[in-house]
Amino acid sequence: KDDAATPAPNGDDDKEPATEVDEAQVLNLIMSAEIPTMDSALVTDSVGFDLLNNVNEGLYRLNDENVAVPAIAESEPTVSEDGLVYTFTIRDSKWSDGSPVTAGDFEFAWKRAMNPDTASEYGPYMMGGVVKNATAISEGKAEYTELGVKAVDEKTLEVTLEKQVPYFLSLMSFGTFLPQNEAFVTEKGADYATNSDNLISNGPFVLEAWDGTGLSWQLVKNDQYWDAETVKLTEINYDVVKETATAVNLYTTGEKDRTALSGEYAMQYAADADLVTELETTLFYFKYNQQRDGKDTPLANVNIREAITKGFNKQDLVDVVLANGSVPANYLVPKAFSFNEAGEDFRDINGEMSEFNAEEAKAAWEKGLSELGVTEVTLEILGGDTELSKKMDEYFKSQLEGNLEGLKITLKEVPFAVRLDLDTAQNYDIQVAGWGPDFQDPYTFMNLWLTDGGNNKMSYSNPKFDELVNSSVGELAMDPEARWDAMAQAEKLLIEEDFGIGPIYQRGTMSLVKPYVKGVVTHSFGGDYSYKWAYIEGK
Amino acid sequence: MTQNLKNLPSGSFDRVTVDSSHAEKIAKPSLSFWQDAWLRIRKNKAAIVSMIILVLIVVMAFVGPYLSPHDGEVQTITHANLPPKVQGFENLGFMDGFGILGGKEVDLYEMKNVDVYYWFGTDGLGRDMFSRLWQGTQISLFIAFVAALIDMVIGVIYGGVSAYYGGRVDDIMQRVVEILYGIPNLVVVILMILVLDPGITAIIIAITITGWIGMSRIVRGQVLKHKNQEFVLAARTLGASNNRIIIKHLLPNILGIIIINTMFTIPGAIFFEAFLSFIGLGLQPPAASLGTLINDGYKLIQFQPHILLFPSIVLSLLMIAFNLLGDGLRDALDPKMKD
Amino acid sequence: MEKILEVKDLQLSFHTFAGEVKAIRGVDFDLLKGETLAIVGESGSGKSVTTKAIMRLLPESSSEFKSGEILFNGKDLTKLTDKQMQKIRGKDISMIFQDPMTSLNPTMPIGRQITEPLLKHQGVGRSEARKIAIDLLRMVGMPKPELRIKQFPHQFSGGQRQRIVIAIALACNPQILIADEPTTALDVTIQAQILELMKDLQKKIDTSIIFITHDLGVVANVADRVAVMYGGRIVEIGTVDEIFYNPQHPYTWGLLSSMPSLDTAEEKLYAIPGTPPDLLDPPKGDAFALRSEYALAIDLVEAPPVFKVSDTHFASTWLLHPEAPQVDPPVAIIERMKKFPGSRYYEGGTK
Amino acid sequence: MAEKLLEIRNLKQYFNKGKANEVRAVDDISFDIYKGETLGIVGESGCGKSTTGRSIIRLYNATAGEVIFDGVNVHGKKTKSELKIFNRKMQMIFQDPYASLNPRMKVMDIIAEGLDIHSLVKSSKERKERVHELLETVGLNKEHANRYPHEFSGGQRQRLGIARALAVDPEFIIADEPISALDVSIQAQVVNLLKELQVEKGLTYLFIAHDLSMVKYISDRIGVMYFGKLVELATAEDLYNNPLHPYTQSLLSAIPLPDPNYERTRVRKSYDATSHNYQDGEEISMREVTPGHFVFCSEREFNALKLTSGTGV
Amino acid sequence: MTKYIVKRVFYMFITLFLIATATFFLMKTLPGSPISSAPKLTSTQLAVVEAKYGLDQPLPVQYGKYMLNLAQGDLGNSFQFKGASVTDLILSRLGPSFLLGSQGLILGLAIGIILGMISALRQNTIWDFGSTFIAILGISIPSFVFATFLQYWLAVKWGLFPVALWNDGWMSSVLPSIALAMGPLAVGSRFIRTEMIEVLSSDYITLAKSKGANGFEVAFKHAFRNALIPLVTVLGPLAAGLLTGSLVIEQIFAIPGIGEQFVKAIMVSDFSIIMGTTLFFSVFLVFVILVVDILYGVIDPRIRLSGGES
Ligand SMILES: Nc1ncnc2c1ncn2[C@@H]1O[C@H](COP(=O)(O)OP(=O)(O)OP(=O)(O)O)[C@@H](O)[C@H]1O
Ligand SMILES: Nc1ncnc2c1ncn2[C@@H]1O[C@H](COP(=O)(O)OP(=O)(O)OP(=O)(O)O)[C@@H](O)[C@H]1O
Ligand SMILES: [Mg+2]
Ligand SMILES: [Mg+2]
Repeated sequence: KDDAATPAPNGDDDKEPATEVDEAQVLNLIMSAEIPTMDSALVTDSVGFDLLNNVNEGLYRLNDENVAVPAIAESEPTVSEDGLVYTFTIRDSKWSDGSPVTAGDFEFAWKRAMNPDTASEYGPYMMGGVVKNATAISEGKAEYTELGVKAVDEKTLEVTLEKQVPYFLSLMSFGTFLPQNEAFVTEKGADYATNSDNLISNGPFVLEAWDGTGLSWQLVKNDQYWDAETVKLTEINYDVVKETATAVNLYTTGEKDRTALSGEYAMQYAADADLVTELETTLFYFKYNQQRDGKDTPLANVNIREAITKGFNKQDLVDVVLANGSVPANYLVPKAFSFNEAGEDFRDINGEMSEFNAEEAKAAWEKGLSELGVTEVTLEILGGDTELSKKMDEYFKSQLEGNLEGLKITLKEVPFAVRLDLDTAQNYDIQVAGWGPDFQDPYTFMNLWLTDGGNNKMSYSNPKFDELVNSSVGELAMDPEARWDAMAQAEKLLIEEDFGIGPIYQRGTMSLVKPYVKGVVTHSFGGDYSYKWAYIEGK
Repeated sequence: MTQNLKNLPSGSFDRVTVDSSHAEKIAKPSLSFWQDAWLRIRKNKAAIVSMIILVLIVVMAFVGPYLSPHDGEVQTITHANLPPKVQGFENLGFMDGFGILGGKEVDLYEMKNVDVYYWFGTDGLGRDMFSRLWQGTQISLFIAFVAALIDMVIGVIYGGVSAYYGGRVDDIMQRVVEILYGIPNLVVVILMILVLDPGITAIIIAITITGWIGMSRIVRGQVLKHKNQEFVLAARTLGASNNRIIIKHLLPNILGIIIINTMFTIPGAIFFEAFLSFIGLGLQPPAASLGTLINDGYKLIQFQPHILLFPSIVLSLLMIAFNLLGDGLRDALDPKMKD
Repeated sequence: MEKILEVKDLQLSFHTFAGEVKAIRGVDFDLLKGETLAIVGESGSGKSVTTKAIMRLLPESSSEFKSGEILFNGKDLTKLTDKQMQKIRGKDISMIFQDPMTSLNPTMPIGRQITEPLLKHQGVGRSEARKIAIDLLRMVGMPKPELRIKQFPHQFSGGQRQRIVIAIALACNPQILIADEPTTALDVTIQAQILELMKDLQKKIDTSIIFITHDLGVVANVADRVAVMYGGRIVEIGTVDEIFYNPQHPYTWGLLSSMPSLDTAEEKLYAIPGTPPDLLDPPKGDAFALRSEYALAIDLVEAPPVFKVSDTHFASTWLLHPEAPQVDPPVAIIERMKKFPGSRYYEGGTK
Repeated sequence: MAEKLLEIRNLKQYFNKGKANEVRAVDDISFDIYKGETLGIVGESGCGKSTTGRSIIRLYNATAGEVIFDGVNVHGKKTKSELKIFNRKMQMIFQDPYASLNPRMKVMDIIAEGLDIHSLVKSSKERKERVHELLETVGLNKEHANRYPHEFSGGQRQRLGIARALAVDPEFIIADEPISALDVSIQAQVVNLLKELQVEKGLTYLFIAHDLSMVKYISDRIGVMYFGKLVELATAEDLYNNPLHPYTQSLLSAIPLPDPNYERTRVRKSYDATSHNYQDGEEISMREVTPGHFVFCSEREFNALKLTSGTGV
Repeated sequence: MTKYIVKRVFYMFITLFLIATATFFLMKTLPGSPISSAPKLTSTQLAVVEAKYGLDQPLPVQYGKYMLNLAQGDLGNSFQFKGASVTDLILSRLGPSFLLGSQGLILGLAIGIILGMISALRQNTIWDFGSTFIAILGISIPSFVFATFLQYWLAVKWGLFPVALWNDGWMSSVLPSIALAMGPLAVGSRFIRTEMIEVLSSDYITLAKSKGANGFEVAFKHAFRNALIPLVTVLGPLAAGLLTGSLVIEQIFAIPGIGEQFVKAIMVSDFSIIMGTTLFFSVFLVFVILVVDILYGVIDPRIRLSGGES
């Protein structure tokens, strides 16, 4: 049992005078939302994944260069001939309560995530089509115990795949594939992971002072962690702050070490030495719904889609409206996300497409209108109800209406859940949507647009596109180069020819980070940050 | 007590007959209740100033957007986030186009190469705040007036019927009110807005859904008070119908209080709308109201105070003016209003 | 007998938004030790204002003291500071108001309301004050005072409340008790009890009373002397017999004859026509002239001085001027005068 | 005496009937009112005088009993038009000169209200003339028609109230303490006016008051009420000179008169309701002790009274 | 009195029953379901989750269950917090809200009453205008604007108080309480002013003066308590308003309060929390109204005995 004295929840650490001599390795952070759950089978949100990444460790972990490297797995697994069976050897390591981490913990966790009673969302989603029988289980055709994972012995884990999955190892760092201690989980039952007392971890940190729903919690260094030596921070204090102004004020007064900026704040701090701009791998785009209430919408016309795609100034949008380090997106697969064996960015290979061009947009618009035989079109933009979405929507409205004569835009701004509802019902014209990757492969963006894909919901369908995308996980699965090429073609098809979606921007974040915060690693998927290597210096 | 009397002119002690009807004469000019109230109001400086301010704001709400050379809906994205600049103010130290950027005062107009004037600056999408402010005022006023009107109509009818018919009817109607009174109105409003399609109508419905209760209580109290007044009994002994009693006797007598109460519900509604904007349940953009403008602005209080300042001033002026006018009216119309 | 209070040429105005209300336009009278002086007069004639002026209870913001002196034991009350005045109020001069329903603080037990002046002026302790309060309540005829002292005003009937108010007023054995229509709001039977009580108590503590009322019956019952007010002035003052049986002012005549007497059956009552003067713009001359059938030409020009009728009887009407014509008062008054030895119509011996 | 205009039979008016706070404001009273007379009702505050008046004119629906006006029960089921006829024949004058006139209406409209309701005038010119006429009847003039009630003094207002009642040419007027809120000197104006009108128009009055001298002056007969019951009813003279019920005696003895000599000798009698010592089962009702003089008493008391008053006559 | 309370409690339950019913059905008509926020669920998986929350049953059954649970004080389970009990969720957030609310109320009323007294006692002087001005400002500036000001000036610029968060003990509650106090301050001062002026002109005050009471005694011993009475009548809604109104303040100061939670629940359509909080607010409001009614009797002895109907 870790005997590091549990710090009081109201720890006023930054007032301790000891800092002068031996710098306190304490980090104070802001979160934008509460932790809904710490159960790796149930987590769906970024806060949860972020924390899990720091308190737990899976077979693999993204290292400080964002490369998935063996972690609890002692080394690279052995892969069977046909590429379907992966055998991992488990390293000697302990849970924070002192019990060993075993192969059985993985088997238990993964199966638990597939158990319908757990009602996990990510389990079936992540494992479906990857781990053997996962799809069948989620369709109710097989028992969850039949999942293709097996602890051969304490130290050996054998995973059988459904088919060849080129990106399988990169999944192993993802939260859903984390181990869970069976004894502990069973003991806690329904209360498991609902607060920091009902949780044990095998990662760099232990979660403390979390009551399950509160706005503050703490990460404390896990002495039982196998690589505890590397971990320098002793404490990370979190508080949930939803108002940017408040967050910035907390940063200014030195109570917090990092804060995200938005809009006008970013502009104000543009020259600030503390400003850190990071490009995320989340992409935002227009979904053009081609069929609404069983009838074709004007967006079924490719020229109309083209006109809208090219009809607004993305540069101004990111510079003035968003002003948060985002960049205009003229593509589907984000920049700085996926790289081929040679380390080349997919983006650099496939280039930009369908850039803003008022002239072309106008031409396409007129063509589209005449094809439709109308002079005026009214379209609804469905967006989120956050401050920023609203502002963005206003911008779209003004831009599109200005550039495309005869277009009238109405705005509908609804909470996230409602938007998803409307999306599922395909009850919208244009939707401002976004997607963040679940694993480090372009496929995570491509498969969205397969005909009748679960996330398509806009009646986009192109057999050629389907064929290309499917081949990348089918016959070309083991041929990285050809795979890559197929996906590049598919992207071109979607963006440049079909204008199936209209890319808007790739999200960036601007934050103020105290200069004494060092070694924080930002990830492009899964958890946002790793603090394993972080430390304080020069405070 | 001297009995020393000076000489008085002769005839002083002739008896005179005074026309006794002379003594019935009323010397004061005839003033109706409303004229009298007006005279009182006129003495109340705060109320008069408030009235003038209100008239000005209402007028500006309609003509304001046309005074500015810029359209409030047009986004000139290159002109975003400009501070106020007014012709002739260049050297006055305020409203001169200088704003804070990165902690320093700089002429943002110069920096962005803007050679037009935005009197109240621009917002984050480069829209003219002056026009937007008055458009917003217009919408806020509209919401408030309509909501107050609906509150008034429902409240007066409900309270009036309840009190006038009394007995069982009153019992039941008051039980209903008692039950409704236990509902936290803020929550109801939020639920209503969630359920309805967001927008002006939703806001108005939400504000009025419990808003009328206050008015109905007041009206009920007043009707109860008046309906057994002797002048109403007199009308009844003369055979006046219920309609006649309500229209000729009750309504005119409670009108004052209805007006006063409305004077307080209007600012309440304006304020509530602002509050709804804060929790993200306000108007759908690009429509603006004082509430949405303030909500946009308050976060930027440190850097772009103008976005918050002007709508806040207008809102506060409206609130203050309505309240002071309400107070003035209360003093003038009903010095002893208790309930 | 010694004069305990002298009011000399009191003039007082109110400033209202309609203009200046000249409520008191020169009031003179004095009060003797142990006597009851009744002030009668129409509503608005200035009775209450006069007494409130003595107590200095008029709103400072809207009332203006114009001139005059109010000598209490030779001290001019108008010159005292607020502090000094507070020492006199409730101790030397105290007051009872018309409406017993509203004159008691609804949220304070009556015991505390009674002991308040005691604690303030007599310097007695709480328990001592409580004892006195119980005695006072017993004195004003409240049954079970020990229990009732803890109760609140709303638990008492109107008559009982007026008794409590009287107990408060008498707590410090004041030299002057001002009673402003203390029985108007009460029923006749209760009124009779209260009047008897006041007379009893007066004898016991030998206080002087200024008693304001509309009701001439009550005046006849309680008063030693009577002052008749009209339009902000005292138009006639005299002993109760002088006023009732030998009235000189036409207004007093009107007042007396507008009440039917129980034994005569006049066909028509004598009614004073018209309405009281508007003190915002008081008429020139005699304020009553416009309503008087005895008006003289000079009445409309100049206000009459005060004429002495007897040592105790003064009236302010030109009719008393030696040059004025002899007029016959209304029949009912003549009937009254017949009973009064000093009057013109005295028939002698009836008494 | 003349014919009965109004018969009140066992009238009861309870408020909040059946509840804890039930008030028996009028508890089973019966009396007649003759054409052309003035019947006075006296009693202390809260004894039910106003309620009696208001029940008679149907401002309240009587709990029980009948009010027969010209042979028709006022409280029976009535159509609107039948009710309107009553409303014309019966009118009321109220106590509070301030509360009884609608402050938001001009005198013209206040007085003409009855004319409008009963469509008694054809043109606005006629309406105006009629109002002017009524104003003159009550001693005011036509300039007053365009003013608002608050500009009038109490006496004037009370006369406006009378004019309003007169507008519909009633036969019977209930005057509920019409003078008690007025100054002594003004009271006479109103009383004189009422008397004059009675003669001129042959009106019948129910005159409610709580002091006796004015009632005696104006009334032919007087009823004394005590706690919702009528305890004595007699001609005015009779009641004063020979009060029989102990309550009446106490009431009379309590009233101060504007006559110092009388006051010096007046002795007050007090009344104690328990002094009757009524036994269970004793029937207490109005009994005619001398002709026209009714007293609310038991058989036992009746006999005793008869004896004393018999010798007295 | 007991009878009266029993009667009130009975109405209380009707009110709550109706509110529960209304919110339940309102929630069911809301677009968007809390589960659909998990876009990655397959339909079978969805069915499992729906079953877990009982959403697969017909509406009347769901309603019946909900009401039954409610009767046992169980407000259901949160969607957002993966099945956490709403009752617990609300209880865990109650502390800060309650502290802020009561501090705000007490502070606001105390200052408001003082301002109101000053206004009334110094009517039409500069003091009066000053107090009135402050009171009207209190209702004229939206609380979120005021709170932002406070945070920026008192915390960031002058460093007198913590900027935000709930971890500096009592100091953390100062600024939010001040921000919350503005409403009660304004209401309190206006009520007291009007009422004081009215009371000061009443007969019993004149009588008190005629007893020789000085200005202070008149104002505080006699007038004050009477002037408080009408203020008590609005105390209920005022207190409830603070609790609900605190959502703005809680969000700005990042305080783990019930209002903050409510806003979040709205954003993510967590019906259970929305319903539970609504109901909780109602219970609170109804309860406060009842308490205030009883309090009313304490302050006003006239109500105490006769008990009941206002
Ligand atoms: N506070 C005041 N402000 C203005 N005018 C006042 C005030 N108090 C009294 N008055 C006026 O002073 C005059 C005398 O009033 P006062 O109260 O003395 O009459 P009163 O003789 O006591 O009458 P009542 O018999 O009705 O009590 C009246 O015209 C009245 O309107
Ligand atoms: N509408 C009512 N509801 C309940 N009780 C009433 C109502 N009207 C009168 N009462 C009660 O009935 C009783 C008789 O009242 P009423 O007004 O008839 O008395 P009154 O003799 O006219 O008294 P006053 O001399 O004061 O006018 C009183 O106790 C009164 O409180
Ligand atoms: Mg007076
Ligand atoms: Mg009455």
